[in-house]
Amino acid sequence: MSLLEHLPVLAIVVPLAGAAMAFVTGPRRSALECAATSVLTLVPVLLLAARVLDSGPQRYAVGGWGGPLGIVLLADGTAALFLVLIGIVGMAVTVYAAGYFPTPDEEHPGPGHGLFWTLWLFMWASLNALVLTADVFNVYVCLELVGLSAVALVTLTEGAEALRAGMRYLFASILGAMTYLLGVSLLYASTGLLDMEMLSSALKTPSVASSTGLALMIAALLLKTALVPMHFWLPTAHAAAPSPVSAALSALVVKGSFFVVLRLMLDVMPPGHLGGADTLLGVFGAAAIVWGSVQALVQTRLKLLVAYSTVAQVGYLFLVFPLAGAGGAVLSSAFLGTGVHALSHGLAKASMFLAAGVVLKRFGHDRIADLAGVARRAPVLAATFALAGVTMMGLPPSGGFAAKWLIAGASITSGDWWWAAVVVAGGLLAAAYMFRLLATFMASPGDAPEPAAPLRVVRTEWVPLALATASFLLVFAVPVVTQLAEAGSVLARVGGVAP
Amino acid sequence: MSVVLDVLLIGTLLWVAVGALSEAKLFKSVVMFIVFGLFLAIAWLRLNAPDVALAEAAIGAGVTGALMLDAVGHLRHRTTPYPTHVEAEEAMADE
Amino acid sequence: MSDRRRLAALLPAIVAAAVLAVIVRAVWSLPPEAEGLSVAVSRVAAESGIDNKITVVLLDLRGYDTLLEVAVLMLATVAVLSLREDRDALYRRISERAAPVLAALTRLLVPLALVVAVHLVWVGAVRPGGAFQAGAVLGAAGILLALSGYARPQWVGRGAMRSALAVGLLTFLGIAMLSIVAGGELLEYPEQSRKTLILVIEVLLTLSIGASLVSLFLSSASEGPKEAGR
Amino acid sequence: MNPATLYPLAGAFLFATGVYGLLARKHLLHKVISGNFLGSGVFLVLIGLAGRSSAESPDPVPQAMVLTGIVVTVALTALALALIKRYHTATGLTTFDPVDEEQL
Repeated sequence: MSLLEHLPVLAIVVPLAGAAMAFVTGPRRSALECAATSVLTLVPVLLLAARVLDSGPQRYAVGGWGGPLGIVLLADGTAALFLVLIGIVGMAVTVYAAGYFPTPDEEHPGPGHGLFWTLWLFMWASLNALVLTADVFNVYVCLELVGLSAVALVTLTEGAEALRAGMRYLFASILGAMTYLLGVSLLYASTGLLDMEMLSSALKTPSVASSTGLALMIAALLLKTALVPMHFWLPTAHAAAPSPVSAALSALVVKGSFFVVLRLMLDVMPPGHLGGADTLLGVFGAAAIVWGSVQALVQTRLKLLVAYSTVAQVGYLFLVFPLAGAGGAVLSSAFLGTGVHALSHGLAKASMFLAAGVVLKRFGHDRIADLAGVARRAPVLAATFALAGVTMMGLPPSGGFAAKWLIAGASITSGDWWWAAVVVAGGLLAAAYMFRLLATFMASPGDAPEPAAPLRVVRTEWVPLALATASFLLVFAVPVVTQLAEAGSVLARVGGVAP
Repeated sequence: MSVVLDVLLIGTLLWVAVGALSEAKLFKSVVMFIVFGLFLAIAWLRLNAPDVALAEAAIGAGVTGALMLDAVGHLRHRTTPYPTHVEAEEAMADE
Repeated sequence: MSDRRRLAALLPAIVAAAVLAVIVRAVWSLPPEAEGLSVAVSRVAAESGIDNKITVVLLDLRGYDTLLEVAVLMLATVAVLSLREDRDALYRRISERAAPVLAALTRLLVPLALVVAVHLVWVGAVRPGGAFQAGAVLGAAGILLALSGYARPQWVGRGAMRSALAVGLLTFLGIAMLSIVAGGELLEYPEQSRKTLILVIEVLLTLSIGASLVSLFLSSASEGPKEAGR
Repeated sequence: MNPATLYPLAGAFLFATGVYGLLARKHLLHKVISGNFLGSGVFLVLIGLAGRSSAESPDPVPQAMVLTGIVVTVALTALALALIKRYHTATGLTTFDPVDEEQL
């Protein structure tokens, strides 16, 4: 067996071993260890994506068993897309964090006694594991790993506010994980299966218990994805976390649980299995777009604005479900749009949170009203927000534009034009909150006292700029994303993307 | 006969659970929680799951109980004077 | 205001009742008999020579779950450690001296727990028992030792303590990778040595689960009144 | 009445109790206990329903899942309690909202 066939497990085992090693080597060397592990994790991820592009979905039976008794890892196009997103943002977070946290020494080992690097590698490993698994119980274990690492990373920020946000996050996470497991137990009781691919054929004859189980699992995942109205825990947690963590939470963690919803709704369940659930998800998504944007518009602190923008942008991801029922070209266009949106929002949102971290370090606060004149003092920062803003608004040539074009197009083709209206309204609202922010940045500082020197310069402030540029130019990557998506199970089923 | 036993066991289990949550005194709550764990271990035996019963008694009641008792001890030991809610909010603003 | 408070008090009850109704309906709808995977697992268990089917599921069929679960334990310990207020306190002993009753109880229970743990691993292949349960018993015994002041975690050097916490996960990962080197898939055991390998893993896993539970408790336990600590 | 449905129904009730406690009880320790009840409720449903097997011993897969679940739950509980203690040291509070603190 060639090593290439083990790529799925390497993408999980490497960061997991790296996390344990970063803990053993101790705070002073763990940053270096984490950087090395990040590179070593990225290699199997990129190779795996290339392999999926080349020869289609990869299956890996852990322990050599396969379903129904064993656990299968499945790397199809969708999984590869999310793995690449996690890889790119993950690498960016590692590099940025090295410049963001002060260089550790014996007295000051860094946040959480220098344990950031260990926790962060645990999170990366568990996100990869979550995306790759094709076993509904294994998803539960992965969700717990992601939740535990996320809460621990949020509370690395000193102070009561972060502790409170972390506890809210933890309780929401426990409720979500247990509801998910309850769903799994009903599903297992009714079908005797845990393997997703086998479930998908068994569910062609649904029962009350199997449908209830799936509904509970999806409801739990919505809580974890922070879809309105279950978003209450997200803004404070994402805003209170240290900025590199906020970036990972908003760009990746929320997408991880969404990925499982996507798997369950489109791959595991036959179309229309849950009655009106797909429409309901679309309605929640639309509500999220409007409510999140309006909240972002009235925030007075930068990180809260960015966090509410995540609440809004998560909404777009859910518009695929009401459109999926139409099948054919509508489904493939909506699905591709969702993939592009996940990627472009991931890059842009990570860049905004990382840039917000630079703001905090440089000016000592993130009160929007007091940030007039940032464009003159820190042009790199302003450029980052401007480029990321283009993606949020959905203007060409950004990834946000491509995503919204595809989703709105699917909506109009299907005849359910109101979803397109929501997309357009969301873009306008995003323009409103981004212009409000950028206008403040451009304004003349007035009589605000000019700080003599920045509080602290973040050496890696080019990282958010690079991410924002990537999201700005993402439209040119759409052909590759299309190819990847076609290697995914859904599009393979409906016969590829229509021209 | 065995059904009567099951009903009694389940009744006790649920009664202790509700009791643990409605009890205002923390120490009593935690003790009821530990008792709950022990009854749950008996339930696992009734359900032909001795492996789970062992783990429940050692981890569910034992380790978790010890952790909770420790937390009760910590919360009793007030590190700061009892805050009014105005003071508490000020403390949070300072953080 | 009072209306809002009343609604806020009512909402949890409504949600809980709805959840209850949904589950009861689903449970009620299930057929009275179902095999699940028990027959298939029995077949594998018979082939492998390990009679305790739960051990077969945990360590062989779904060993990957168990690997991730060891990661959960280590992650939780690291998370709890990151929350400690002062770094030195990580290595401070829990209590100055044990209450006499607790000490006597410890002297009685800990040797008993050790015997039970060894017994559980030993019989785990044929009867109830195995790494999880033995590890749990071992962990409970360790906590008792710590509570009564017998275990003095402060003698553990920082590097040694870190290694002890990570060794469970690293060993498991190592064994998993060995199976790849040997030409199988991750966690695939060669047919002729399956039973031996599973027993070896059980012993290691028992120690690592026990150690993780103890360290989880030690790192989480209150530092006690500051003035008594030093 | 068949114990195969009796225990899952008890599990359902326990889960609902946990949901209620998590949402309605204000003290953070009560919320942690509620979270544990959620877990125990699910475990009762899992193993209770596995008892429907006609073979002499019940389906081992749910039992293995529950063993995993018990260990995960204790890990979560330890983190929750560590957070609560740290929060209490920082603020003197044992609830999210200082207003509730005065009513306890």
